Amino acid sequence: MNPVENIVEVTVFTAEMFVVLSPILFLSFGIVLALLLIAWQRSQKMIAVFSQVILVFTLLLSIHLLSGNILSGEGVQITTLLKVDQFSYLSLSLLCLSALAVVSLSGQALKSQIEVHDEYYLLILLVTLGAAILVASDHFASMFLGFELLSISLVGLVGYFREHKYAVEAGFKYLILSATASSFMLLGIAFIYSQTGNLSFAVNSAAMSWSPVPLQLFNSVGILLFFSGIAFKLSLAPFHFWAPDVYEGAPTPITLLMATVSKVAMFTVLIKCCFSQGYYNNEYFIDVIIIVALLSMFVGNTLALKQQNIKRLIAYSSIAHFGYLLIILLISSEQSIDFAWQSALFYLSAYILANISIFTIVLAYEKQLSQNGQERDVRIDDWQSMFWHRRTEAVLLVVSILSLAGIPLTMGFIGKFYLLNQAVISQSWWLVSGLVIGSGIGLAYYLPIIFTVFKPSEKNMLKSHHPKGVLVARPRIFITLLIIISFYLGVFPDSFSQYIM
Amino acid sequence: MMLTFIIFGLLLSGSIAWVTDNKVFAGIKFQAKWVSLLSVLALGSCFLLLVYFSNQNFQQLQLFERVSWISSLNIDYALALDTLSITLIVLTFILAVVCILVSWEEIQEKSGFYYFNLLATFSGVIGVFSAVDMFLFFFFWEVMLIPMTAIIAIWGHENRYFAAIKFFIFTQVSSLLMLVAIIAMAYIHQQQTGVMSFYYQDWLMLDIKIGVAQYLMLGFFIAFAVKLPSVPFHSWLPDAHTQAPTAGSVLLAGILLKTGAYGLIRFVIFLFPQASENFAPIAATLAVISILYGAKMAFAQSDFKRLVAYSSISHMGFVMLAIFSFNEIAYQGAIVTMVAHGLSSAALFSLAGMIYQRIHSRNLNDMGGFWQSAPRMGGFGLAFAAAAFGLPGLANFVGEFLSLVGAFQVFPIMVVFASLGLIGSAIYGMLLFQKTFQGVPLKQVQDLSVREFFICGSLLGLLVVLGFYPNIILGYAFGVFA
Amino acid sequence: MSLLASLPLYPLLSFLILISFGKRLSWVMASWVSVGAMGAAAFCSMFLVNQLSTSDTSVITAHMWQWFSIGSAKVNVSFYLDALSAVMILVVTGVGFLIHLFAAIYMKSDENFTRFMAYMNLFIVAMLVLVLADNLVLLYLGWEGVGLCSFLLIGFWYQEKSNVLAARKAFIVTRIGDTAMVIGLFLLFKSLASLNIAEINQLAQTTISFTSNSMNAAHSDAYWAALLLLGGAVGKSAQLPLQTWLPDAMAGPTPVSALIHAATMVTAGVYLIARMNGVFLMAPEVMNYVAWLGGITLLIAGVAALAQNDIKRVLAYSTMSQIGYMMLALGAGAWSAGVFHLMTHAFFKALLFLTAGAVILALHHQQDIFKMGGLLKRLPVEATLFLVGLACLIALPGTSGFFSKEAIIASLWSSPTAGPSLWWCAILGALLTSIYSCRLFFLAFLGKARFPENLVISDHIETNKLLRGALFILALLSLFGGLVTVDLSSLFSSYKPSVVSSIDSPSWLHIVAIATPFIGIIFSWFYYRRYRIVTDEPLTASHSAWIVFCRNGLGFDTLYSTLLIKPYCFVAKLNKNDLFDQILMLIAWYVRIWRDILSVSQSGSLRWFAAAFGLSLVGLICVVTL
Amino acid sequence: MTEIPLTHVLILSSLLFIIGFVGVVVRKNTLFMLMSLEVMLNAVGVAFIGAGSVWQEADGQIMFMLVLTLAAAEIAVGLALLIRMQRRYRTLNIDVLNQMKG
Repeated sequence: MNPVENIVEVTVFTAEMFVVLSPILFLSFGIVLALLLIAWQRSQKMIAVFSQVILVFTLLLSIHLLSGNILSGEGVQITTLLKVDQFSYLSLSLLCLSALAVVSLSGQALKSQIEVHDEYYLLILLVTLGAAILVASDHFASMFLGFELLSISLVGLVGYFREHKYAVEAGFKYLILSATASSFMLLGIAFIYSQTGNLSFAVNSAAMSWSPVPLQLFNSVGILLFFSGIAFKLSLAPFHFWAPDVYEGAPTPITLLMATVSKVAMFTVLIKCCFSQGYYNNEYFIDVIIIVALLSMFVGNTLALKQQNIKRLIAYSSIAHFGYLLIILLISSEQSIDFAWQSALFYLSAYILANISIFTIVLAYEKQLSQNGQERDVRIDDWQSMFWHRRTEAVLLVVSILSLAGIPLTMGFIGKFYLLNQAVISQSWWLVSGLVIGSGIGLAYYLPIIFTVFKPSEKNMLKSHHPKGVLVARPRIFITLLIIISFYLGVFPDSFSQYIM
Repeated sequence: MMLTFIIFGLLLSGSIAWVTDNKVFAGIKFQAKWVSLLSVLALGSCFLLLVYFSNQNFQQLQLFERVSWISSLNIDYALALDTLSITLIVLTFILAVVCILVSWEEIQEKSGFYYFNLLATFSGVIGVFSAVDMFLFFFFWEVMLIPMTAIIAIWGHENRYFAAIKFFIFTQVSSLLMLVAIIAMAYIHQQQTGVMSFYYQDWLMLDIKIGVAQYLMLGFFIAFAVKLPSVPFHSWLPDAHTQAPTAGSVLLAGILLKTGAYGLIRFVIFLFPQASENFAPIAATLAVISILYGAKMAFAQSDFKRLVAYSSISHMGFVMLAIFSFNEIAYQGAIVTMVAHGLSSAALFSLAGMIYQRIHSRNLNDMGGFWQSAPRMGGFGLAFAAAAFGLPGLANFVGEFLSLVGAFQVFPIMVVFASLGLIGSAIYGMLLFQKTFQGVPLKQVQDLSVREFFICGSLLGLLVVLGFYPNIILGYAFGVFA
Repeated sequence: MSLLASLPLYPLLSFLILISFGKRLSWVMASWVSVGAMGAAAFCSMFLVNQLSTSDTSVITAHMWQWFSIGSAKVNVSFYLDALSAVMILVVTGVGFLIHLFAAIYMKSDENFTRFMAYMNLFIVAMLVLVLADNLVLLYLGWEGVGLCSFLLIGFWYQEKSNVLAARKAFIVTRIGDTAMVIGLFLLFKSLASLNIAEINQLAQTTISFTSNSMNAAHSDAYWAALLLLGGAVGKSAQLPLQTWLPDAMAGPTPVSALIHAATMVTAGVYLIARMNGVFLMAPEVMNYVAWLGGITLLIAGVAALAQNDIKRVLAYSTMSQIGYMMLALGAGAWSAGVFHLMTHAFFKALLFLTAGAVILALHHQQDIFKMGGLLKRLPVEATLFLVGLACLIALPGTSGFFSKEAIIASLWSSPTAGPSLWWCAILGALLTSIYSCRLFFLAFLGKARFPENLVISDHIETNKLLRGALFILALLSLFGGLVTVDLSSLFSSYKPSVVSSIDSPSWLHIVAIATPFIGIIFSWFYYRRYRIVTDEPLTASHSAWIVFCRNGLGFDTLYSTLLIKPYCFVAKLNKNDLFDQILMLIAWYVRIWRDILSVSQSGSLRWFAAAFGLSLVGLICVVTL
Repeated sequence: MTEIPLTHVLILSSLLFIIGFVGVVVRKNTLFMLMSLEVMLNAVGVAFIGAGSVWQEADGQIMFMLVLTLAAAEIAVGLALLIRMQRRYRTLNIDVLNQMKG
């Protein structure tokens, strides 16, 4: 592959590419408009509504693109940097959905402080933009750009509430650790680049087979370093140490943002890179994936066992869930890529839906606690006898916990079923047993939550302990909508997967 | 269409019972228990009508519904019935009525939600007995767990949470193993015939190498061995029984154990005949161990319900021994024992519930001499204890006798050890009866009320009728094996 | 609905009436219902017996319905009456009727009288089903029913702990026997593919695979089947290995002991062996075991009876020894002699128990013979009746006991499966019988009155004509029962195992047999002089170690409790909370340990997190490259 | 000037990288941690330049420029957090920041 040839190629920016890129372009244009809006008139409500409008529009655009047959088959390559297919746009719509949820939920959390929080919404939009670039990227450079945009704006958001006692600590932990991780990733990219001479995903790295063994060593180490950077962001097992502390320290909407947007984007780019680069037949890489997956399943579930703080528990359970998701990377053959994408996206949407619903309830209780004058995180036993006081919230919570645990009647189960399908077909028996034991241990901390929700309330618990409504404008409809979606997709997953077909 | 109507009718009437619990509509004061009782009776009778009027030959599986559900994996919603599942569904309906009657006064607070869970479990169980698509079977298998755990966890006794978690994790992890086996089978089907299918009939046509079939059979076997508690995996049952409310234990012992046995017959013996043939000696030894171990542990218990729970382990050991002896007679014995054990353990647990309502304790040492003040309860107690240790004239004897006669043809020595279980059952049966009803009367206990008398009477009537004329089941279910 | 099918219905009907109406029935009503039902059953069985004698095929059958089918073999609820079961139903209903009559009076004062009579009727139903069953499964139903009723009746006064324990012991010991019998049934079905009694007896002789030793087995199927059936019989008839429950069964009311533990239930074992003679004939070694078992139990029971001081326990041990005789007869192949002795024994043992009951009632529930004495003068009628009973027990010439016991003893010497040594056993047994009978009589009726003076003796037999009539009938039956020659030989196949040449019995056999009872009487007249003469020095049961050892059944109880009961309880208590449960809880504990270790790793210090990042990376590289 | 083989460049950058990493792990003062972060990023820059020169492509240099901008952005945010930490905890010692445990 002589390097001279690819300079001549002239990248023409056709109209079709423009249409395909419209959601990302609209999003970045929206951010610029938001900046101008702040300059014109600083009002918290204005900026919140504006960012919601931008997100809704990006979501509509990407769904329109999805349902249309523009992105058929292989997907559209826009310059060497980006390549968009229906899978990446599905994850883009998932990202916009969760960002929308974060923005609408954080309206309440911000009221407690005095000054206007317009940069909070800006940073969230920047995070979504970074994630969008990641999702669409097909080149190490664009991936690096998206990655950095994502992490640095997140650092700003994590330490946003200055008065919280852990804000500085969480901010610093996230900053330094994500900086180390990105430098490790970059070193990896550098090593890969030095061996393959090509930074784009599209070119299959089979070319490296001819280079002598010591150089090949650099390439494998490079892949490993690259994977470690991504594993840090996905908080997979050996690199998971930052997640619980940062999740606990960050403000709750931002924890939701981190748990959903950044993880989904990172995982999509990991799948894109692995499938296009054909890493799945590099047996070093497969061993690493198996080890990391097993570790994170075990560590994630075990650490969550006696955890009382909800945010830390969600952190640990997300470690475990992304451990399960790694099974997707072990596809055995070329043609099962589509099915792998489908199961990954289904599982991710189930995970996102569950997290959004849990965080809506956590935020509602947090607001109630702050009104009762207790400035602390929500603990599991705050939710005691929620079922007998606030029935709809309790049903939502139970459904989402069941979905995380992977019990039938919920989306989580169908997701887990797809994963198990994938694992059995690729005959990786280690991961199958890991999944079985992991979900066994997982039940040991999911079930107590459900039982506390059903516990009869002791005398001292006053009724006002349970919040009136959730923060969204009309809480009842929002919650019942979430319940219906998770039940419906749990029982009739076909309606979701025909989107992916 | 009718079968789906029955399954989801139960679920629907459960939710109606929950919503309309003690509210007044159009002048009638709706009570959850009445709504659920009437709906169970109605749906039960229309199930009988369905079976009677469809006059298909139920010796083989008769398909009732087949609708595509998840098209990407070719999973469809398929229900079918044959004599085995019909017998067990009829047993489920009988025990459903018993469950509702038993929890008539016991459950006072949150009764609407209680009856919802009860009916949801029934619909899950009927789904399990009639599902023919393996994924649908697994779906119903898990769905019946959730309301059962809710019943144990919310209305149970002192450390109910521990028991509920243990029950859930045991069954869930083992059924995940089954899910792996199901997916592997579907994958093999795809390799052999090009299309992935979860349909039971297609799987029967598959021929799988013995090596692979061994592991697949093991995957299914473990899931059902946990549910039919055979010894190494049985330790969830005593906890779940002692902590569950009366109807919960009746439901658990009467029906949920039968799903394990049903699964063994349908998905281990029929699906992997060769592999289970080689596995039969091990399974038989497991069965004998669970018979003897169950009897020994029952003798050592001082809690009424825990004793009866261990006795169920011992009885289901007989069923497993009969199933794995691949003998026509033993197979009939297994069916009769399942039905008989369902009735007799349901009766013993309702008795335990009645005693608990009177003296608020399950400990045998606080009981004694109840025969003095409650002669009718004593009479029924004696009859049900007799059923437990297989007194001829009651249904259990016919079942055990047939199973052991059949199994003797195949495993003579094991059956000799299994019959030691008969002595063991006599010992704990006597212990149970004498500790509660004979001896120095410690407390005055009020005798059976009309409702309780009806429950015990009907169960005893069924046991005696089946004891003296078991052809009702045998004539009907015979030939399933042929 | 043939007459035979209706026979068990009468007592069943009265059982249902008594149970359903329970307390509301007065004493008169209840006794009328129960005794009336028994009367009807007795009358019906007498009618059946002469119908049998007139009928040509010498068998009456009545088929009700098909219970269930094991493979091709049909197991149906149907009755089969031939000479053997004719004798049995006569004994059961006849003696049963008389005992019910006595029980109605004896238990008059008890407040749950109806429940008692209900259980007695249920017992008769079960016994009739046992005796009339035409297949082994229905026989097993009767067998277990009888076991359950004996449990209920022994533990009738369940307030006292001792009765409860005695009832449980009786039930469990007989249950061990029943389990052996069930296994026998399985074996019979496996080898002969049928459970119908007539077919089995007929097939046993013809199928070669049943009788010959299969290649590696030490014994043939017939041997094992016979042995297992023997196990069942031994359990029910309280023979050697499982005989410890009978003495404790005396805890029940006296009519119960009379009916169950003298006349009917304990003879069920003998009936089983007699009925299944086809199988036993095919296994001569087992018949030899039966004979030896009978002989040894005979002696043990005799010795134990010598050391008892409770009137009912003496009679219990004497029953055990008399059944030993019957077993001896069956073992020796003298089937009709054994059954004949069964019949006569039922009469005089029932007489003995009932009179003992009358005496106990008279002395206000005093059962210790060392507290009685000198009753000949105070209760002359009971004394004479008791003397008649003892005479038959000792087998004085002329009494029915003499005819049946002589028949057995005569057949012993030359029978192939028994032999001279067993004959000497029988003779020694007869000697012991006469000694303990005389001891019992002297202690209870002769000598000084040892009960307190002010005790008013209410002599029921005087006051109640009905009772006196019943006891007189029994006395007549036991005296002249022997004359009724019942020839059952036609029933039992004349197959004689010609394996051992039968040695001809010497002529002095009869003389010795007749003389032994008198020798016994003379010996005890002098040895127990102290008991029978009126002296004022106090008389108490001796407590020498040897006598106490004999008193509680020659140490079998302690043997079994140390060998079986204590280890079983120990193992049960040891593993009270379920070994397997512990193992699985261990896994949960292991996961919790790992949780604590890992939570230490979450120390929260940033520098550790960064270091962990590098360490894990290096670790991964090493693991992957190695 | 003689051609510098690629492996030497890569080894140099790895060594520089390890020095930076050790700096982050060992140093107590937060400022020096940020500095060692810079060292790590520059090490990556060296690697990119070396790789780019081997393949005669501009990609390496473009990537290095991107890395520089990243470093600048990170340090800006880092220093902002540093000031907040100084005002809150009156010290720059990183070990103060370990309240969250378990």
